[in-house]
Amino acid sequence: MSLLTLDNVTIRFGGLTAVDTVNLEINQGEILALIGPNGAGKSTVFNLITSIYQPTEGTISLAGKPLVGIPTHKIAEMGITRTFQTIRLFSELSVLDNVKIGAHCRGKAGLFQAFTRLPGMKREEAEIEEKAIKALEFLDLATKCEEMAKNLSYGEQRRLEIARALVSKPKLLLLDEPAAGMNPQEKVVLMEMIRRIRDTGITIFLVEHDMKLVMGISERIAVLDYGKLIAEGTPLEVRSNNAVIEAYLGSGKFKSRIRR
Amino acid sequence: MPILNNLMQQLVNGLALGSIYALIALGYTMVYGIIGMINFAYGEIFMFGAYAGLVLALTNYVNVYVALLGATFITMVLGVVIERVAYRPLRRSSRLSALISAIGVSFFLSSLMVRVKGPNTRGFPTLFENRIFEIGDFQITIYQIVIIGVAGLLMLSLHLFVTYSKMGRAMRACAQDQDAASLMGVNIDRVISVTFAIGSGLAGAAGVLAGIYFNAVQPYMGLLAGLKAFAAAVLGGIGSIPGAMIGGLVIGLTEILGVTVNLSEYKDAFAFAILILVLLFKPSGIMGRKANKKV
Amino acid sequence: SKPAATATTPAADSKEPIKIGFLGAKTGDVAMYGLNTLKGLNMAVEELNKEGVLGRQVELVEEDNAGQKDQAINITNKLISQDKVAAIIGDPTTGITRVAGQIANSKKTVILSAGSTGMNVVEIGPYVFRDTLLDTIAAPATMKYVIQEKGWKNVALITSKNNDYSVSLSKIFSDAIDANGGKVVIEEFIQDKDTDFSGQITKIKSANPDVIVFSGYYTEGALIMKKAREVGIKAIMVGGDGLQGDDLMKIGGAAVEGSISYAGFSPEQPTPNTEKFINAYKAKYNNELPDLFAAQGYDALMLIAKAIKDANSAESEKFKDSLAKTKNYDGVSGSITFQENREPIKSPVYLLEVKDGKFALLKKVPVEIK
Amino acid sequence: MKKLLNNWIVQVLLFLSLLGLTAYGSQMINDIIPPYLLMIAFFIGINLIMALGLNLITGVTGQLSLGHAAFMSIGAYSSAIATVNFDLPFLLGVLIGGLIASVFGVIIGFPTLRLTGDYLAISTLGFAEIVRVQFTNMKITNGAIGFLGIEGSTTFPIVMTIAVLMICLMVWLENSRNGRAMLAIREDEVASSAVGINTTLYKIQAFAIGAFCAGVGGALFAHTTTFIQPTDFGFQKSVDILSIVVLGGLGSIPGTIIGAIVLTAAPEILRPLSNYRMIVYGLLLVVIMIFRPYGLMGGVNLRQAVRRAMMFPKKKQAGREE
Amino acid sequence: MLTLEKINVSYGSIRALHGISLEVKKGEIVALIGANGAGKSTTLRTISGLLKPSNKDSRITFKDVQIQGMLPHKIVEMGLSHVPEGRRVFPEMSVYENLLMGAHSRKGKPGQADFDRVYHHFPRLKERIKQLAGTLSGGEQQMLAMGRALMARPDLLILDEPSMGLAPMLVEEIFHIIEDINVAGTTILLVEQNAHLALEISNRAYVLETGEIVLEGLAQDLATNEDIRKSYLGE
Ligand SMILES: Nc1ncnc2c1ncn2[C@@H]1O[C@H](COP(=O)(O)OP(=O)(O)OP(=O)(O)O)[C@@H](O)[C@H]1O
Ligand SMILES: Nc1ncnc2c1ncn2[C@@H]1O[C@H](COP(=O)(O)OP(=O)(O)OP(=O)(O)O)[C@@H](O)[C@H]1O
Ligand SMILES: [Mg+2]
Ligand SMILES: [Mg+2]
Repeated sequence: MSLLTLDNVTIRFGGLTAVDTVNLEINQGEILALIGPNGAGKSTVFNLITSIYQPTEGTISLAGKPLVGIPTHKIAEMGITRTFQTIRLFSELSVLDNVKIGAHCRGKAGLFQAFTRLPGMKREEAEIEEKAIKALEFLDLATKCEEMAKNLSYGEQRRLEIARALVSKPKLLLLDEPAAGMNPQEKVVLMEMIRRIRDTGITIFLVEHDMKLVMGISERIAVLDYGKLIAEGTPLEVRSNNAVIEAYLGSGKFKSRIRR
Repeated sequence: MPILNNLMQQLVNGLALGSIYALIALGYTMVYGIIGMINFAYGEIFMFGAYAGLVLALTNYVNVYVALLGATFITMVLGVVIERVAYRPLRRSSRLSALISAIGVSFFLSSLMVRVKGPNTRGFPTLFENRIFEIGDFQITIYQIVIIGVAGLLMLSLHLFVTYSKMGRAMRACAQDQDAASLMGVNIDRVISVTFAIGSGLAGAAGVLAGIYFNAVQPYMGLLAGLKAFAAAVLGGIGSIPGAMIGGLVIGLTEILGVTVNLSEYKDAFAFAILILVLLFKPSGIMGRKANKKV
Repeated sequence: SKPAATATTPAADSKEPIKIGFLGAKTGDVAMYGLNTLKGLNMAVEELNKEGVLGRQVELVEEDNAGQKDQAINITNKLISQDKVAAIIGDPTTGITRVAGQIANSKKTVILSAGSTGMNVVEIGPYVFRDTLLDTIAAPATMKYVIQEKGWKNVALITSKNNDYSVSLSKIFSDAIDANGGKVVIEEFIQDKDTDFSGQITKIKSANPDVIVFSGYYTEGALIMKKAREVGIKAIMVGGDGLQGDDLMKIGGAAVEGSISYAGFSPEQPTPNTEKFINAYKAKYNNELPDLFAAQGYDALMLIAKAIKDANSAESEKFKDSLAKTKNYDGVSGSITFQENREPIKSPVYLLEVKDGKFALLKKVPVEIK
Repeated sequence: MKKLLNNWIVQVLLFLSLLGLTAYGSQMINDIIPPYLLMIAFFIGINLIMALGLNLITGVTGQLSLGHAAFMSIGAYSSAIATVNFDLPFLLGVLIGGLIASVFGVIIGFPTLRLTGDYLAISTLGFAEIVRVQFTNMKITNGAIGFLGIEGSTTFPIVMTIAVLMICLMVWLENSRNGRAMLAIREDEVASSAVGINTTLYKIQAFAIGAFCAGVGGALFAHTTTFIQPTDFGFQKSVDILSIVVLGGLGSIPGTIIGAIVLTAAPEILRPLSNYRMIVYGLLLVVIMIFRPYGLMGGVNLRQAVRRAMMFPKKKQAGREE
Repeated sequence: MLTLEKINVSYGSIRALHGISLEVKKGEIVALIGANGAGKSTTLRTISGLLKPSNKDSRITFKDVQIQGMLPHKIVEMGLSHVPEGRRVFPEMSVYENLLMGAHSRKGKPGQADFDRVYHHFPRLKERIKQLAGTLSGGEQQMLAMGRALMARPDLLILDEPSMGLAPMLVEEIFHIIEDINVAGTTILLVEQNAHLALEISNRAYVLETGEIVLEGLAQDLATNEDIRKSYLGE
């Protein structure tokens, strides 16, 4: 069953067509990867889905409900959250607060509750805290609760972004290069985490350049080049697609040209 | 038609007033664009320049050009010293900390001037003969011509300097990423000092010219000047030098326009209302590039 | 408690000094009024201390309110409760006097403003005084002269809209213009601290008035006239005592020649008392001529000293009555009489004209005391 | 015991009795403390109330506002009109002052929230100028001449009670879902909306509440000075309040309290310096900022510090029980 | 060419480096590998003068001159170029201006030969000469960052994760370019997460773990080391 549908989506920045009539379906419960050369328009697709950009043409819908024109914060409420390619944490706040804020759209308390502190609000706060700590434990960050987000190392910050996106109980999770800046060992751990997240019923849409990771966990892969979809299929199919090899993958057998 | 010739005259008036604002805003926007801080002491440097020019002009040996150059030099030094003492230690902390430090400096300078020169408004001695040219039905004074000319000239040369010179490029690099700039071999401290020197020198020169034009110098004159410069710089687009010029002119013209349409008691409100209105349609100022932050 | 001053009577040394508080701005926008008042006050202190008051020295406690009401409130409280002053002199502006007057009156301490001319000041209560020439007396007299004697009927009226003094005075002027058969042909507004008046002047020029009546202060007055002359307006400026100040000529130069204004003080044709004051002032302050505020400040302290002597007590509760009874006091800024309601009547009204860069006496208009 | 303290009814009762005590205490204080010091405390309280509002806007939500004095003046004038022209009771007047200011907070909020950073700053400044010019030209405010005849109804217990109440509300707000959303907006707007925060809504909330505080402060100010003029609410006033917030430490409520105390008292403490007072005051601002670049309480996490201090004995106790 | 002795560096109370010593000889490619947060970037930032060691007995020499405590621009003038983590191009400047900035430390204007050298390695940049750097894609920005560093004609080039966020083909391309640059006479110190490739092109390598050097040796030897294969090559 298709959860998210992109229908003829196009966006232009001035003269540049960053995403060009893309049609794509993401099925409930799968891990779909989007790959492509730098500047192909992958992050832009994420920005379109989350309404940070509005498409010049085309429609996007989540389980039949249209997303175009709906403000970003509503989209999170509808069940799509994301991480960013360049990390965007609330850097001066604690790790725990970062994750609690992630649960914002599942909370109800308003100003009245804030000022009256009725038991209902206390309960909600306790629930949020519990959920947040669980998410942190899941991503192996529980020991860093009180740390300021900006003091975490790069890899930890990436995981914190995932934790923040997770607590909102999304239907669809968008991960933009989650493994960037991680070493191979850490990538293995991350792969395992992504798989476990999927197993809790969350659909995953992933942008990543690390082929080992992409090939290792995705069920399907879509390839973008100059804003156009040039291939779509299982990892095996994509890996052997000539267009993809030419535009993106390369030989995969780097050899020093010199000596050593 | 009297209304029409009035209107032409009012346009000239607005242009002259706007040029003064532009003149003050040029240095302001340059420092503002590069250090990224709201330099509230800028108005006081302007005031200091006006006083320096006044004191020099009152000594018998000095003519108008020497007074202008002298004041420029004095404020250059003042600007560099202020940056060293009050801003440099705060370079890596929040912008608002630097803002408060700047407010402190501005209190300091204006109160100091009250102590030294008294609170009274001073007139400027006549440094050169004011002449009036009649063109058709409206008049333009030589002071107005000088102000408009100087503002335009400075705008052009400053723009060329910042866009094409090596130092100008280094300044822009600092504005965008100080660490990266230092890795290119840019001496950050020197660039910022030079920026402050030029900006403050311009403030000083503007102080003298405004002093001559309005014929009034006063220890608290900096506050209003600083606000107008701030408004002009933001209206034009932060850091944009042609923008500062346009912003200054727009504010000057709307103030006069307010008077012309019989709203002189609402003149300042009028100018700010236009400012807000423009920003609502162009949230990064008239010449400002849209903050194109890629997500 | 204080080391003995040299040449005074033994009795004067042995007693506590009489403390007088000064409330005024030494910094901020209106600092020049405060600072000039203070100069006059210091002269008065020096003079009084030659002989002492009730055998005691007079000591001035100066505080700067920077022209702000909250600071003025703090200072008034401080002066009364901490310094225990016998009386407060200041503030020269109406707004702050109203605020400080409330407190001083409720704490039963005499406050004498040497400058405020607006409404609703002495009404606050029996402890609130002022020694200024009231606009309600002087402004109509001036308009009568301008319209009837000079025959300038078409008036351009300029008000500084954010200046309470100017706004009140414009009202009085405009009533007086009507009463004397004149006509306001154009009304324009400026703000204090504006420096550019080209817009307003351009409009005034096309209204072609006989005279420009400006109710604000001298700085703006001078700048307005400079601009007016620049564009070829020939009419002269008429205004209130806000135009009093040598800076009018220093800034305005030739443009303010002929300007007419009224004042409760003039250094010209001085009475012997005034002449003495002027000479002493010039000696003390670098040959500078005293202005209205200095003279009124001086008079303020002298009035209080006299009241203290008359009541033989430095307690406000006692000397406020003797102060209220002051009649025809020969002050350096004219003769001062407090009416029933403590509102001062000063005589004469000096009409002054700027001549050769100086205020020259045009006419003395005596004021009748009813 | 801890559970009992957590019950909000108990908290309210405790709070009320605390208020009672403050009120009673301050009645006594009235007799003991000289009026001069008391008056300074008055203004500390009023400035604190206004600064708490600005702290919410600028410190917590990260929206630089240079026009706080406008909200203050709106509160001052509307409360004065309420008590003088309409004979309403003082406290109701204060409330009205706060509410009307808060309405204007929303009105200015909506259009200008498209703007960020310095573009917002200059717009708030412009708004404040427009408001001031408007008050200068209105009949009911009596223009530049000033609004006369306001009752001096503000008392020390009232100021302190409102201040304490505001502090409590602010602490509660900061530790609520709303408060966290505001903090998130300060840190990163794009990321905030991506996690479902309606940034416009919370910015407007911040402006509304912040303006309310300023309005209440203005109302108390008007009923302290008994006479107000448009010039009382100039740009300088906005700067003064901003200085309190930044100098205390952006976003820190204890910092705002300390900032209000330091900056309100400083001009008075510096009185002995006489003519050099404002010069030194300027230097003081510079020096404090240089030595505490993040404000007096910036980077100090009181709650964490307290928690740590409390944790230690608790652990020991737990050990003994086992 | 470059030596570090006993370097300690702290961020506030957090100690990031504990007594690092390492050496880069003329003409070499030296790799520095390690997990996230090990202190690799910190080491590079300390070399180029952006950070200061906290201990007195530390020593950093470049071309046998003590450079510790010198300001970054001085060090750059001596012939060291640093391509920082995250590219850090000047977003509001054109590609051309960014390249000019690269030559800032040199006296006089850079010649056409300098530009040609950059365009030879990165033909893409020549096409985009007028484009604002901020609107380039990630890979293009990375090329620009490298090209900018080359404009300074450095004797020593230090690179912080040049392959991060690049498409696989570009990663290979970048590593080839690094080799070319080295062959043309520039010494290189390379920080990389992509340890495979880093070890492939390096002469020698250091392994950093929580602020300490735990292993050093010839690149080939490290590439076959069991521990390394496990913890850094993910095998
Ligand atoms: N706000 C914008 N304004 C102008 N151009 C933009 C904007 N956002 C993206 N682009 C352009 O759109 C193209 C696609 O960018 P995008 O960030 O989606 O690439 P990507 O596939 O994520 O690449 P990478 O793998 O390097 O992250 C690029 O050429 C980029 O310069
Ligand atoms: N500005 C900073 N303030 C505080 N701590 C910092 C700062 N920068 C780095 N650190 C800490 O110093 C340590 C080393 O960081 P560094 O950036 O050098 O790691 P790295 O090896 O480059 O890691 P990565 O592979 O993630 O880039 C980490 O624990 C990090 O959290
Ligand atoms: Mg991307
Ligand atoms: Mg790193």
